[in-house]
Amino acid sequence: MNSAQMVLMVAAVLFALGLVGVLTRKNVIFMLISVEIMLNAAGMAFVAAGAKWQQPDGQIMFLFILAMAAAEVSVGLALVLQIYHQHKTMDVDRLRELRD
Amino acid sequence: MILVWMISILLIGGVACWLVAQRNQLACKWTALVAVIAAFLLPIIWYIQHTPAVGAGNNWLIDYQVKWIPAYGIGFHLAMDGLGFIMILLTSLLGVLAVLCSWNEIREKTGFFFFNLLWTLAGIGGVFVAMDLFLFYFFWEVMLVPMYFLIAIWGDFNRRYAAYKFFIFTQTGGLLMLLSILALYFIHGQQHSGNYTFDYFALLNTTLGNGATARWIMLGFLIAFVIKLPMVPLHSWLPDAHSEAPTAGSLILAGLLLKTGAYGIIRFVLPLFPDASASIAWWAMLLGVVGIVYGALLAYAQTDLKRLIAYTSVSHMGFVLLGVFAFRQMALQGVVMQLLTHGVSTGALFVLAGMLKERLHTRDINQMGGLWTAMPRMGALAMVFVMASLGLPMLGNFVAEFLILLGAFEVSPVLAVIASAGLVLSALYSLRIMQKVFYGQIQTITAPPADVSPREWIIMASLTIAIVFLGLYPQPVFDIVSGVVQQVARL
Amino acid sequence: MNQLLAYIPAFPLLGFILLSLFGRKLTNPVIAIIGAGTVCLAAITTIVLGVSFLQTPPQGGAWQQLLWSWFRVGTLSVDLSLRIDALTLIFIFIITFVGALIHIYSTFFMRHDADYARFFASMNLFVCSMLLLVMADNLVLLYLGWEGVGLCSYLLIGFWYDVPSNCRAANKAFLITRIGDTALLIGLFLLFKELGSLNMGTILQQAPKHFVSGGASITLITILLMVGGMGKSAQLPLQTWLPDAMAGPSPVSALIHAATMVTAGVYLIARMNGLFQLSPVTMAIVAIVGAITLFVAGCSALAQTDIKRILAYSTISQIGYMFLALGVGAWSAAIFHFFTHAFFKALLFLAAGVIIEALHHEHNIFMMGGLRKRMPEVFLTFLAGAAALSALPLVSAGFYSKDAILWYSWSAAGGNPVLWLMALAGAFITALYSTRLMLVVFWGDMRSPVHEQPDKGMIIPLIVLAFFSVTAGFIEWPHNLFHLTLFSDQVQQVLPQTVMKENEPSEWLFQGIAALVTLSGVYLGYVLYYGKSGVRWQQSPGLSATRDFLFSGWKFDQLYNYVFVKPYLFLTRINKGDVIDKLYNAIAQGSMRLNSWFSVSQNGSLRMYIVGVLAGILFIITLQLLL
Amino acid sequence: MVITRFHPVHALLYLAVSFFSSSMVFLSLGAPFVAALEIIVYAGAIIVLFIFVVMMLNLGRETAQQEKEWLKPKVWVIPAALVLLLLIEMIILLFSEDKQVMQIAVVEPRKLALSLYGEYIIAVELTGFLLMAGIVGAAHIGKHKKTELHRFLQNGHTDKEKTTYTRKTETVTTEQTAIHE
Repeated sequence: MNSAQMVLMVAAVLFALGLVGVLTRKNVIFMLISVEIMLNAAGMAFVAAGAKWQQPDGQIMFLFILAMAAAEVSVGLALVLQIYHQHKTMDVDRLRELRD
Repeated sequence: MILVWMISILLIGGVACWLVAQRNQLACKWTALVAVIAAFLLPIIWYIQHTPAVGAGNNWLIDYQVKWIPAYGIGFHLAMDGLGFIMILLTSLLGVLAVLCSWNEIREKTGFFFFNLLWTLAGIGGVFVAMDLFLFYFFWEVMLVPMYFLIAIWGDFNRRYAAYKFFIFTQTGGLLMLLSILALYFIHGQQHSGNYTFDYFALLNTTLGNGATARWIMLGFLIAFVIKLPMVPLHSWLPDAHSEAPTAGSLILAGLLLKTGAYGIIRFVLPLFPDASASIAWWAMLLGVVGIVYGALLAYAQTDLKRLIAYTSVSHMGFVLLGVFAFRQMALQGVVMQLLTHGVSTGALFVLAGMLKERLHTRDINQMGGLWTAMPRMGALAMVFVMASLGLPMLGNFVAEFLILLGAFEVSPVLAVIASAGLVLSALYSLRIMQKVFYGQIQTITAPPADVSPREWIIMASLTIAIVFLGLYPQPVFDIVSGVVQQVARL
Repeated sequence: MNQLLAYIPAFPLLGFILLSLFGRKLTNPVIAIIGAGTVCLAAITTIVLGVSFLQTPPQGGAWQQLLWSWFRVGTLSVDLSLRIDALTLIFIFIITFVGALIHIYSTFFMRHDADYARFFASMNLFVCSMLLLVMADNLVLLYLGWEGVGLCSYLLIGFWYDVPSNCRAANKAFLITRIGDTALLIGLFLLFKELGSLNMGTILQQAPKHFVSGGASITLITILLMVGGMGKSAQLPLQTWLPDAMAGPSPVSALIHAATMVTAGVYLIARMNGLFQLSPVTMAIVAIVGAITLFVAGCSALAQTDIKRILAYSTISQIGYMFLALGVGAWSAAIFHFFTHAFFKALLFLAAGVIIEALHHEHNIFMMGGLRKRMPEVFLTFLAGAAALSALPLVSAGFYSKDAILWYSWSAAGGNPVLWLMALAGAFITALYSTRLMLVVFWGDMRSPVHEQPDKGMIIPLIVLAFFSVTAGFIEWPHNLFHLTLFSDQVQQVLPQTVMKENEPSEWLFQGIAALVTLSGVYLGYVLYYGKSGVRWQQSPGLSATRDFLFSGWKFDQLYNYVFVKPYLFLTRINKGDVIDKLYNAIAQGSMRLNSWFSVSQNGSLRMYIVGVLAGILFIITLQLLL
Repeated sequence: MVITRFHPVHALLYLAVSFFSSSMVFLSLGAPFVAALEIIVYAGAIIVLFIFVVMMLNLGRETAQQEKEWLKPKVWVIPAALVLLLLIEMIILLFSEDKQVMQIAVVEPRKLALSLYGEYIIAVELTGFLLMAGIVGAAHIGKHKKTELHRFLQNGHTDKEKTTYTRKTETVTTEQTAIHE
């Protein structure tokens, strides 16, 4: 048991929690927040791996994930705004337009 | 060079039509007409200049070759022999007629229609002269896609279904052919120490023998071509496509597109895989005969005029398959003749069906009847082509079918006899057309439909002259293709 | 003289082209001149040719003219080339001469018809095709003419196309003859396979060397050719189309369905005599078919009430005689019967046409009657024709030809007492129904008023034909009566001489019996029908049933209907939608079904997707863990 | 805690806590630059972004009420079980690896920057494009869509949107600068 493995475990737990969040919440905002957690977990795993091999690549990947997360959040939240204005709800289950 | 000119006239003409149509519909039609007439005159002028060479049945009258993508051994190689010349002539003739017969029929998106029409024609023309397999495949696709649009946009009520079916069937075949082409390409490359090429003449030297590989590759080509032909279990796209397509579309489908299949078999399957194709010859002939009888049976049952004619095509194309795989000079000459005469006669029947539909707004033969009273000229014209379709001597189809059967009889008397029985069945369905449409009491309540207009006269008269000429003096055609046929028959 | 050959078919062809292109713009007299004139020109050409043929017979007994090479492929070479020898000459004489008379007649007969031009165009085309048929020097060209006459027959039977039954009759005629044609075509293939040529001269020359007499292949070939002939000549079992074919105008029945086209089968067999002689089996079959046909058709003629159907069945029966003669090897007798039959049967049809028109399109003989006084010219000419048909001794052409056939059917090498008896019975029946026809139509009470008297133009051809019906027989006398054999002298340049049995019985005896039988037939008819109208048939149920059976032509139509037509229609109907197409549609529908199953999962619920992804990941990881 | 809160703002606060702690983890892994970025971007920019949205949409007590109704055991048990399974498997996978002791080495920002603009230059540029696309996309989506609206949904328009739009762009730009520092 070393620290990298510990960190990876933490990352896995975080990822799992994020996933549970995405799966259980109906509110789009909460889902987005959960996605952020998952992304963070993934980044953490990268950094841990990078540290394990003593390479900067892991951190670089984290940077990219960070950038991506930022973009995703901005677009996602813009969509949330639109959805809320149009549908007056945040419930994903009621937003199903592809239904059957 | 003339071949390049011909194809590019059609391609450019098509684009020009599209552009012009934005301004003026009539000008667009004239542009199309001028383009197809130019494309028709080119080979004729060329023929007049080179008559002795062509008539002697020499091989490879024109050979035009430039590099296209040399890295992969792809060349822009066009060549024409007697067979190609005949098919080009048929293509350009029917092209002119197709433009003429859609003169009034197409009222919307005229420009795009003529664009598609001309591009299909260009593709067909290209297929008949491309001597590079990659280029061949290219033209093969060029003729399919515009045809799909012709059916899907200007077709009848059920056009979507028909267009999809047409496309899926032919595309399946096309992809199989592409696979086979690639397989052949690699096998040839390996055999000739890395000399990878798509050139037809180079590939002819590939030795394949009669192994499983050869058989599979051959089947890939064959399936593509017999779908086009069509052979019986693979024919079901044809009635739908034919009956739903606009008149010009049906004309081109029946007159030309089906011929590309037969052409492909004669040009590629037999020379490239002589042994492999000989080993399946009997089965192919059997399927041809099945096609003859089965198509005739189905044709008799139809009530939709265009569908009926479409099934007669299935029946007639059975003769082609029978003749090709008989491997006899006579039968092959008959096949070439059948390609021509079927193109003319069935094309004419489709044009007639189109004219009737324009007047009566129906294709159901139960709602027609007694039309001879109203349209004696059209009745007489229909009689000519109905008789051609049932193989009356004096008209071209007889010569073709006679030679095919005569050639096939030497190989397999039983099959030839069954095929001859198909002639009786052909009489059944052909007479049904006359009886239901032109004989009997006139049924239309409204004013009787008008007889043939001058424009239609031109179309029908040229087809009639062609079919009678082919029936009474077919020798020039036989002379022109004799070189090719002898080569293939020797295999 | 060679160069004239092409003109004979070219004149009618010219007429056809002119009439079909410009027919609608021309006035009736012009059409009549073109239509009848071209055939008359052909007839004149024929007569000129014939005279010079008789005066200076050509080298080898035939003239030939090559028009152009039709097609040459590999070893097959087919030319459009014409050939005239004695046999052909007889046929083209009948075709053009009788044809010209019928054309003249029809210029008057059809004058009220709107489609005057179409009628003459078809008639001209018919004459042209028929001429090509008999003048062809190879079998492919013969087949061209063969199909051409079939086409014209179809066009003319269905001439009044607005009546559905006419169209059905036309279709039936075309289809049934087409069956025979196809057999003929297969025969041609077989011949080509065996001999490598389709030129008649070559075939006849090489056949004896190539085939073993009585061998399987020659028998097959000849049987196929015979079936072809049977289709065109309406012999059993392909005879059912001819009675229905009477739906066409009367001149058509006279020209096509009595004088010329239906004898094409006779021509074919006579022309291919070299082949048929090599196969005794086929010869016997031809004779038997002929004998049965003449009897069956004769019986049917007895029961008919439609004047034209009586004549139609009688035509079938008379062609049966020709087949019988061919079968027993009496070649020249068959051709001679064709020769006389053409005159008297054309005459009978034309006269029937006059009567029918005069009585407002009344076809039923029991609605006629008493016409002897009202239409004396028609009566006299009809009498001449009927006499020839029933072969009244000495005074009619029919006697000479039919008597020869009767005689040969016993005494020729292929002859047989049974055949003779059948032929004799046929002769009796013929006499009976001819008498019945005469008596019912011309004697008794007048049941329909005569609506108009025929034109002179229609009577003249009748008189000419009547003259020939009486005198045409005089060019060939039975050997024992008077040795004059103008006809067989000519014919036997082409056809082999009839081989007789040894120790043949006396010909006198046979002539006596034949004459007696004919006269007794006439007498029986007189007894049965004179002064009464044939109501007596209905009185006995047995007789009535027989009459119905005969009336329907021995129920052949019904038989075919059940054996061929119904199953065919059933087959086509059930498969109208194309089974194979269904298969593809099933594939398409299967994938659509699959699609709809999958699209349930495509429901837009985000969480479902994620669960799907999760399940996939779980599955993969579990898999890795377990393996 | 983040995923179980009913009130969005509470959840966001817990999220910030989570980010801080993971930042500490990074620091302990020898990645100070990343730890700093984590705080600045995640805890700073992104959470601010969320909070803006929450404020704009005026999500408050009734939302929390709603969430309470939605978050029933029967909703979350099955996913949670599945995820638990996944977690177990992942941990098993982690421990099935070879257990070598890891040297924790500090990777300096300098080294990071060198390799970032060295071998990963294309990826950096692509990320730039991605952010650009994010900006443009967010701006486009946040725009007034009067004409393009689905006909069933046209009632949902309010005046609020104008303001939303402007603020949106602002936030995105701040975030961009944060990243490119």
